[in-house]
Amino acid sequence: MTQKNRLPEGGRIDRTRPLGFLFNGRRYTGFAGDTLASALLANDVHFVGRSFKYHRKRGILGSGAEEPNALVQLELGGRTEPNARATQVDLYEGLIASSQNCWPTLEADLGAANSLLSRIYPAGFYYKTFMWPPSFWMTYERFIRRAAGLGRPPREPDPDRYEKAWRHCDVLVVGAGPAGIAAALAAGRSGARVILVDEQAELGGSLLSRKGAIDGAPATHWLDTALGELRSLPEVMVLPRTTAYGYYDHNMIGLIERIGDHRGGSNGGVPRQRLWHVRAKQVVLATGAIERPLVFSDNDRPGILLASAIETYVNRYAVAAGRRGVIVTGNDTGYGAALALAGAGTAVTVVDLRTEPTGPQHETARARGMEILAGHTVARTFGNGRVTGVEVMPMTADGEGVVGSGRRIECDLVGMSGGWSPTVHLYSQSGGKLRYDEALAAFVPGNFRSGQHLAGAVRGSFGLGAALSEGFAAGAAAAEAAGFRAAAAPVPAVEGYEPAPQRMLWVLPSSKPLGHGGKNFVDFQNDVTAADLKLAVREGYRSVEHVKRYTTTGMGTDQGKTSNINALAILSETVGAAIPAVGTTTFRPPYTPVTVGAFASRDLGDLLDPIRRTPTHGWAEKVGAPFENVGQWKRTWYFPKAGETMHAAVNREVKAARTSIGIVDASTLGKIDIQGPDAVKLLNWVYTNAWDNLAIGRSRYGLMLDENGMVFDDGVTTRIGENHYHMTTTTSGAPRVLAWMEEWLQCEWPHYRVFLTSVTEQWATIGVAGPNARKLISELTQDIALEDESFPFMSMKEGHVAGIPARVFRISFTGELSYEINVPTSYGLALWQALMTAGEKYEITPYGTEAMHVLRAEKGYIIVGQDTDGTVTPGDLGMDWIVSKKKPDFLGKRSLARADTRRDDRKHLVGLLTQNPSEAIPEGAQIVGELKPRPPMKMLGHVTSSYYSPNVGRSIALALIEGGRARIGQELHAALPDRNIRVTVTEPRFFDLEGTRVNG
Amino acid sequence: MPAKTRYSIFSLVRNAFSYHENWEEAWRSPEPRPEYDVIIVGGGGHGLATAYYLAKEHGITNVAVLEKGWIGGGNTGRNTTVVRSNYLWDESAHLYEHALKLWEGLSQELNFNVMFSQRGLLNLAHSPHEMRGLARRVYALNLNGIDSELLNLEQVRAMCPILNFSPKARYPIYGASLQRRGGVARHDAVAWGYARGADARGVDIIQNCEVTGFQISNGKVHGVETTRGTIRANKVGVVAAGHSSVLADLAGFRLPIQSHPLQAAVSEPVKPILDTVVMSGAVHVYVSQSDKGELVLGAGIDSYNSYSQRGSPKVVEDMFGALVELFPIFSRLKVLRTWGGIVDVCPDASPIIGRTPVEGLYFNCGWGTGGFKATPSSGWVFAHTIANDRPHPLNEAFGLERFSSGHLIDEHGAAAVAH
Amino acid sequence: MLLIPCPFCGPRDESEFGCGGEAHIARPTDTDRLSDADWAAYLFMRKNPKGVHLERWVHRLGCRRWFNLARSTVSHEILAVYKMGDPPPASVAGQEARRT
Amino acid sequence: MVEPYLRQSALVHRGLSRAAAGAMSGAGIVLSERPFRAMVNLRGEASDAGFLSAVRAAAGVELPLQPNTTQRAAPVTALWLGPDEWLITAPAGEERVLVPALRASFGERHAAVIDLTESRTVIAVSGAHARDLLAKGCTLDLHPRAFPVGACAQTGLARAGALLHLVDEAPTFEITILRSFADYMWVWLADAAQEYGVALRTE
Ligand SMILES: Cc1cc2nc3c(=O)[nH]c(=O)nc-3n(C[C@H](O)[C@H](O)[C@H](O)COP(=O)(O)OP(=O)(O)OC[C@H]3O[C@@H](n4cnc5c(N)ncnc54)[C@H](O)[C@@H]3O)c2cc1C
Ligand SMILES: NC(=O)c1ccc[n+]([C@@H]2O[C@H](COP(=O)([O-])OP(=O)(O)OC[C@H]3O[C@@H](n4cnc5c(N)ncnc54)[C@H](O)[C@@H]3O)[C@@H](O)[C@H]2O)c1
Ligand SMILES: Cc1cc2nc3c(=O)[nH]c(=O)nc-3n(C[C@H](O)[C@H](O)[C@H](O)COP(=O)(O)O)c2cc1C
Ligand SMILES: [Zn+2]
Repeated sequence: MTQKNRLPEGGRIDRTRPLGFLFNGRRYTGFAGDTLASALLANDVHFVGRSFKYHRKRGILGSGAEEPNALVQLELGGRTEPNARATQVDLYEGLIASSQNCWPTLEADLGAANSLLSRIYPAGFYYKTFMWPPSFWMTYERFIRRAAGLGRPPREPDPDRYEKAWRHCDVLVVGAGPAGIAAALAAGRSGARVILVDEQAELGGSLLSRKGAIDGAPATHWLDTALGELRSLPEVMVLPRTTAYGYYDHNMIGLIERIGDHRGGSNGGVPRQRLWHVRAKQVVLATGAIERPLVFSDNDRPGILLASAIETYVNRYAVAAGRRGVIVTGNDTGYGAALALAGAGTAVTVVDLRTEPTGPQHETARARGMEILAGHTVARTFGNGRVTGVEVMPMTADGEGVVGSGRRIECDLVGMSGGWSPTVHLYSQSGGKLRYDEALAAFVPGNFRSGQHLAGAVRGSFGLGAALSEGFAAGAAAAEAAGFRAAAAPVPAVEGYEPAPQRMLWVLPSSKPLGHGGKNFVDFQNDVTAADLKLAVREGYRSVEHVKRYTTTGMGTDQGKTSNINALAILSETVGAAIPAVGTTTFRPPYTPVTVGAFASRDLGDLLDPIRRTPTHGWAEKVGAPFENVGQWKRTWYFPKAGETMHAAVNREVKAARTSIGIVDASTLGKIDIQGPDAVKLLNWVYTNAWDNLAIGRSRYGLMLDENGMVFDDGVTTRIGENHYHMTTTTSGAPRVLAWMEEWLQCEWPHYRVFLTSVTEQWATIGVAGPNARKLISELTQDIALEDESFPFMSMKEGHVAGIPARVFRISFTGELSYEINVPTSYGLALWQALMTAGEKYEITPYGTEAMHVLRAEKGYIIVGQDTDGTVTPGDLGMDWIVSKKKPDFLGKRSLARADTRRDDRKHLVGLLTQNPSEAIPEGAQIVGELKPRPPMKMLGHVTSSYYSPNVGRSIALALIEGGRARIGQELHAALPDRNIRVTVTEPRFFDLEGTRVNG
Repeated sequence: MPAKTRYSIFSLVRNAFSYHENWEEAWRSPEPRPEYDVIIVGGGGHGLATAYYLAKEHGITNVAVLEKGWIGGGNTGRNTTVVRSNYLWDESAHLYEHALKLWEGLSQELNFNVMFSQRGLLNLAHSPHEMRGLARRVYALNLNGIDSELLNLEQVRAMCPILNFSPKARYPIYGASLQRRGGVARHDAVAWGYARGADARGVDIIQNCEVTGFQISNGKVHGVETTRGTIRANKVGVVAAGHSSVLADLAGFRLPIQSHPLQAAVSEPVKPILDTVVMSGAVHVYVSQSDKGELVLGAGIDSYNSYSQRGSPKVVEDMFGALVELFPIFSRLKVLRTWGGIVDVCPDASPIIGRTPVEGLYFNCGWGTGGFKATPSSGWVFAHTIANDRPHPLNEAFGLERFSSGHLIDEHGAAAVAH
Repeated sequence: MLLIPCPFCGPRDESEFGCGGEAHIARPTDTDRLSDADWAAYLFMRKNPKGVHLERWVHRLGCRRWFNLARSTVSHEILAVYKMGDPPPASVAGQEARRT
Repeated sequence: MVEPYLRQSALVHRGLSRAAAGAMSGAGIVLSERPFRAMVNLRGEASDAGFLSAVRAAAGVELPLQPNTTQRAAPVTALWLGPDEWLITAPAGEERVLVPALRASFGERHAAVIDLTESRTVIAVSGAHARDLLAKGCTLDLHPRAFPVGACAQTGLARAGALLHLVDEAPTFEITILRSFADYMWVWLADAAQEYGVALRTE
C-alpha cells in the first residue's frame, strides 16, 4: 500500500491534496506540505543515495538544511538541478527526482566496488599515489574525475528567470521559530519596518516539530495567532522559503527567496528565485540549533536518522519512519523522538549514554514504561542497506570502553542525538567571536556586536520559555536601537521542554579498536571517518584547518552542519588540546548553496553591460552596418554595400575620404566643459604642452600622461571663451579623463576656481573629411565663413549648419581637409541626413571606425590604447615636440627624467613596410633583427597597427621597436609561427608627408 | 632526520594491513631553536619552496620557516590554482616558464602528488582589440620558446563547446589563446609537498609563530622577534604575501604594495563538464572544474585595501553573472562557498624578489593575484638570491630598484583576469 | 558591502563610490630637484596599514565629490569621515598605526 | 530656428506612441519618456548669498540647500545634486531663456551654467509597483519614510548612473539619465517590470 508509514492523523500536511511524484522512475504519492524527504519516508523509502567516495548506501539523515546524504537530481532537461536536498524540496504534483552518483542504478551501483578497496583509500590517499609513470597522471585523473562529482550538470540553458532586489528595514529577523517570531512581534508592534525570514515553507521552526504548550494551549495556536498579527502589520514583511545566506559588512544581509520552486515548472513572468540585498539597521538572529549525530560503528546505514528528524517526521509530517525504533542519546531531547514514535505506535528502546539519565522527557518515557538502557553504547549496527539491528553494550564508567557482552536489538529505525550546536553561521560571518560552552558542549556566540541581537537556541538557550522571552527582548531592543519605542509585552507562559544535563561522548566505544570493524562516520557526505581524522593528526595535519583540507571534512554541500563539531572534538581528543584551543573552521557564505543564476539575475545578454547608442545608431542599423564595441558604446564599424566584404567596404570608405567626402559619427568622443579663471592652470598640469597663449576660438592638440610618465589620453582642446574651454578625449578614455582631472582638482588644488562638466552627450559630432568637405558645408551654412583666412586649421566657429545651431571645429584625424560639426544631440541625425542628402552629388561616403583607423595610420596618428599600452612615453612616440621644456612641472614630467625613461634604446614608434606590398603583417606580430632556425629569438618590438592602405597602394604598419628611430632603413623580420615577413623600418607616416592636405 | 617512507600505491597497500597506524608525520613540529642560518618568514607555498630549494640546491639546511598560523593557510590555500606561463614581457615569461618546467616534474620530485593537471587554458578574446592583444602575447611567447597558440572561433568551439558562442552576445567570443601546458594543481598539496620535502632535508617548520619585529643594527638584520621568542639569523627572507607591507613596516621601510581582497568561489560538485581552464577578461571570470567536481572560479579584486580575507558580495555576484553569460548551462548549479584572500598588489602587476634596504633581509612579494603558478620558480630564485646575496638572472629585473629607475614590468595585460 | 557616509549625500552603498587609496599624499613641489628614490616614494610607496587606514573616496554615482575616510582594514568599521583638505579628526589621528 | 520635427528624442526608435496605443489596463507599472525637458546645470557656492539670489532672480526658484531635496516654482524645478551643484529643469525650450538669463545674472561671480538639455532624457516610472521595480536596480531606500515626494538623489540604477526624483504619490519617479543610456534603461525597466504588468504612456 502507499504511504505505509503515514500516520492516520496529525501533522501539518494537507491530506485533501495528494501529490504524485516520481523517484528513480517509480510513482509515489505524498501530500501538500510534505518535503520530498517526508514523502519518501511516508512511503518507507529510506535508501536514497550513494556516498561520495565509497558509494555506500545512504538514507535520509535529517529534516532540513543540515542534510548531508539525501541529495537528488531534480527534474529533467533545462530544469534539471543536481544536488537538491530532499529535506528542503517541497513536494509538488509531478515532481521528478532520482538518485545521484550511482551507475547503472542506485541498487546495483558499480562504484560500490570502491567500498571493497576502501582500506587502501584512507584520507588523502591520492597525494601518495598516481605519480608513476609521470605521463599517466592525466589518465588516472580522468577516472578520478568521473568517480567524483555528485549530480549531473544541466546540458541546456536555464529557462527560468531570476530577480535581484534591494530592501531596507529597521529590523531584520532571521529565523521564524518561537524566538524569531517573538522578536518580529515586539519590533513590528513598535511601528518599525520589519522583515522576518525563514528558509522553510512554513513558519514556526521547532514549534512545528515539537509538542509543547504556550499559555495553556498547544504551541501551534500561539503560532497561528502570532503570524496572523504579523501579517496584519503594514510595515512587516514576512518571507517564508527565504534563506539568509550571507551576512556582510555593515548589516547587509543576502537573502534568497524561492518563489517558483515549490510550484514546479514555469510560472509566466514569476521569477523562480529572488535574491534580496537587505540593509538592516538592526538584525535579530534567531536561527536555532542543529542536532549532532553520534559517531559509532557503521552509523551511516539508511534508517539511521537524527533523533530530532524522527520527531519532526512524526509531529510535522505524520510519518513514523519505522516499526521498531532504537534511540541513542546523550541528552534528554533524544527522548522527544522516542515519545513521538511511541505515540505513533512504534516500539522503542532508548540507549542513553548517561549513567543516571534525567530530564522531563526521560521521566515521561520512564513513566510510560519505555525500555531505557542507561550507560549503554551502540557498538555496531547491522543490515545490508536499511538498518536491521544494533548491538548495544554497557560502557565503562569513563565511557571509553565497553564491558560485558553485546545485545542485539532488531530494529528498522535508529535515532541518534549527540546534543545541539547553535546555528551560528551567520553570526560568525558577521565577525562574531564564538565561545565554547562546556555544559552544552557547543560553540555559542561570545560577544554582541552593535546593530545585532540574538535570541533563542542560537544563543544556546534551548528552552522554549527562554526562546520566547529572549525573542521579545531582542525584538524590542532592536526596535529601540532603530529609533522606535517598543512597549513591554507580556511573555507568554510556557510548559514543556526545559533542558537537562547531557553527556558528550564524541566517539562511542565498541569492542573493536577504531577503524578495525566498521566505519565510524563523522562527515557523511564526504565519507570521512573518525579513523581518517586520527590518521591526519598522526601525519602531522594537526591544525583544524589542515584536518579539514586533508580529510575534506565539512567541505561537502552541507558544509559540515552535522559534522564539524564532532570532527574538531575528535581532533581535540587526539591532539590533547581543549576544544576552544582547537577552534572552528571559518564559516563562509552561503549558509546553504545558492543558485548561480540568482546571483546573475537578469543582468545578462544585452543587459550585461549597458549599450550606449549614438544619434545615428538606428540609421546605421537600417543600412546594415555592423557595430564595434568601444567601451560601452556601439560604434559603426563599416558600411558594407550589398554583397561587399569588409575589406572592400573599408577600402572604398578610405578612398572616398581622400578623393571626395567621407562622413563619420564621432559623437562618442569625450567632451568636457571647463570653466573658471584657473582653467588654463589645470590644462597646463594635465597636458604636456603649454596652454597660456591659446586664442579664443583656437584649438590645440594635447597629450596627457599619468604620473608615471606614460601616455594615457590625447585630444584637442578649444578655447571657447575667456575662461571657458571645450576638451575632447578618446571615446573609451572619456570617463577616466574627467575623473582624473576632478581628482586632481578636488584633492590637490581645491583652491583652483574651475568647474568640470561632461558634455559628451550634449553634442552630436559629425566629422566631414575630404577635398570636397568645404564645398559641401558651405552649401549648408549661411553664417559661417569657411575660407582658410577666417577659419583656419585648428579653430572653431559657431553658427548654423543645415539650420541647426552648431559649433564647427576645423580639426582633422584623417589629415584631410575636415570639419567636426557639433550640434545638439537630438538634431544629430537631422544633421547627418542633411549632409548625406546634400552630399549625394559628391558621392558622400559614410565611414566607420575601421576606415578611420586606416586613415589616421596613413598619417601616422596614434591611437592611445592601440599604439600605446601604458608603457609608452611621448618620446617613444617621437612626440617630444609636444612636451614643454619651459613649464616648471606637469603631471608625469618628473618620471620622464628617470634612468629608464631616458634610455635611447627604448621602443620607438616607427613605420614598417613589407617587401610584398599587398601583404599586411598581422597586428601583434613580433619583430626580430636576426632570424634563428628556432626560438628563442631576441624580440625588438611588435606591430601595433597594420592595414592595407588603398591610398598608399600598399600595406602599412606602425610598430614599437627597440631603438627604432636609429633603425630607419634597416631590414627586420616579423617572425610568425608559420612564416616570416621581411620588413623595412620607416618613419611612422605613409601619406601626404608634407601635410598639405588639411588645407584642402 | 629519519628518511621518509616513499609514498606509492605499494606503501598504501602495506599500511592498509596495519590500519594506517604507522604512517609517519609529513613534517615535524619542532620547537624553534635560538639561531638558524636562514629564517624564512611565511609558510606559504613560496616560503616553503624557498626553504626546500635552499636545502636542496644550496646545501643550506639550518633553516626555519616561521608561519604565524598554519602552513599553506594564506593565499596558497585559497587560490584558484591556475598555472600557466603565458606572460608578455621576456622577464616574466622566463620566470613563469621556469616555474612551469618545475611543475612538470614536481609530483615526482617531491614524492607528493600535487595533481598538476595540464588540461590546457583558454584566454578568450571578445573583440578584435582583444584578439590583437592576445596575438601579440602569443607571438612573443612563441619566440621565447613557450607553447601558446591562437585559436579562431571554430577551434575554441571544438575545445569548449559549452561556451556561449552567440554572435549576438553583448561581448561575443572572437577567438582565444591557448596554452596547452597550462592547467591547475592541488593548492594544498603544493604547500604540504614542499613542507615534507624541506623537513626531510632538515628544515624546521614552525607554525603558530608570528614574526612581530626584526633585530636590525647598523643596517643589518640579525634575527626576528616572534610570538615564540627571539630567533637569530643573519639572513631573513620574507615571503608573506598580503602581509608584506606589515613586515616591511616592522623593518622600517615601505613597499609599493597595496593589500586587497581577492575572492573566489566553488560550486557544488558535479560530474565532469568542463575539461579546460577558461578565462575571460571582458566578461570578467575564470573557471575550471576540480577533480572533486566543483567549478572553481575567481573574481577581480575589491577596490579598497583590506586584511580581512573577505570581500564585497557585489564582486562575487558580478563574477557569477559573468559565469552565466559565458556558460548559460551553469545557471542552475549552486554556489557552495565563497571566500577571500589578501593579495599584495604591485603597481606593475609584477612581483618584487630581491634585496631590501636592510642587509641580509630579502623580500619576495607583490605576486598579487597570480603567484601560485610561480611557486616553484619563486622559491628557486629566492633561495638563490638568499644563498648568494644577489639575484639569479631570472629575477634580476624584479628588484625594488625598478620603481626608482622606472623599469617597470607591466603585466596588467597578462594579469587582466585576476588569477 | 560597506555603507559609506558621504559627507554630502548621506549614507550610501559602497557600489556608488570609488576608492582612491591612501589619503594625505601631497604631490611634491620642485619635482625636478627630487631624487629618483623620493619621486618613487611619492609615486608608489604606500603605508598599506593593517588597522586604521586614512583613505580617500569619491562619490562616483552621487555628488562626485571626494572626501576622506578613516576605516579599519581589518574589521571594515568606518571610524570617521572628513572633508578633503581637513586633517584627520583627533579621534583617529593617533590610531593610524594601531593594529586591530 | 531649425524645424522642431527634426528633433528626435532618445527613444524615438522605440516608437513609443504606437506601442502605447496597445496599453494594458491594471498594469502595475506605467512607463513613459518625457523628452526634451530643459536641463541647466549650475555650479556655485551654497554659502554665497549673492549666488543664491542671482539664481532666484534669473530662474525664479530657490535653490534647495538640503541634500537630496528639490524646490519647485512652476514651471521650474531645482534639484540638489551636490554641495555646489544643482540642476534646474523646465519645460522644453526654456533652456534658451534660462541659460542666458543665469549667465547674465552671475556676471563675474565664480559660478557656472552648463546647458545639459541635450545630454539627458527623462523616463517616468509610475504605478503601484514603481518602488519594487526600482529596488531591483537601486541600492537606495525608496520607502516613503526615507524618500518622500519631492526627494531626489543621484545614484546608480541597474548598471547606469541616474538621477531619481519622486514627483507624486502615484508614485511616479522621474529618472534622468544620459541620453546614450536611454535605450538600455528602457529595456531594463520594461524587462524588470514584467512580473507586475507594464503599460506604456506617451506624454
Ligand atoms: C582568491 C585567490 C585566487 C588566486 N588565484 C590564483 C591562480 O589561479 N593562479 C595563481 O597563480 N595565483 C593565484 N592567486 C595568487 C596566489 O595565491 C598567491 O600569489 C600565492 O599563493 C602566494 O604564495 P605565498 O606563499 O607568497 O603567500 P601565502 O600563501 O599567502 O603565504 C604567506 C604566509 O605568510 C604568513 N605570514 C604573514 N605574516 C607573517 C608573520 N608576521 N609571521 C609569520 N608568518 C607570516 C601567512 O600566514 C601566510 O601563510 C590567487 C590568490 C587568491 C587570494
Ligand atoms: N537542546 C534542546 O533542547 C533544543 C535544541 C534546539 C532547539 N530547541 C527548541 O527550539 C526552540 C528554540 O527556538 P528558536 O526560535 O531559537 O529556534 P528554532 O529552531 O525554532 O527556529 C529557527 C528557525 O530558523 C530558521 N533558520 C535558520 N537559519 C536560517 C537562515 N540562514 N535563513 C533563514 N532561516 C533560517 C530555521 O529553519 C528555523 O525555522 C525552543 O522551542 C527549544 O525548545 C531545543
Ligand atoms: C581550489 C579550491 C577548491 C576548493 N574546494 C572546496 C570544496 O569543495 N568545498 C569547500 O567547502 N571548500 C572548498 N574550498 C574552499 C575552502 O574551504 C576555503 O574556503 C578556502 O581554502 C579559504 O579558507 P577559509 O574559508 O578557511 O578562510 C576550495 C578552495 C580552493 C582554493
Ligand atoms: Zn555624495
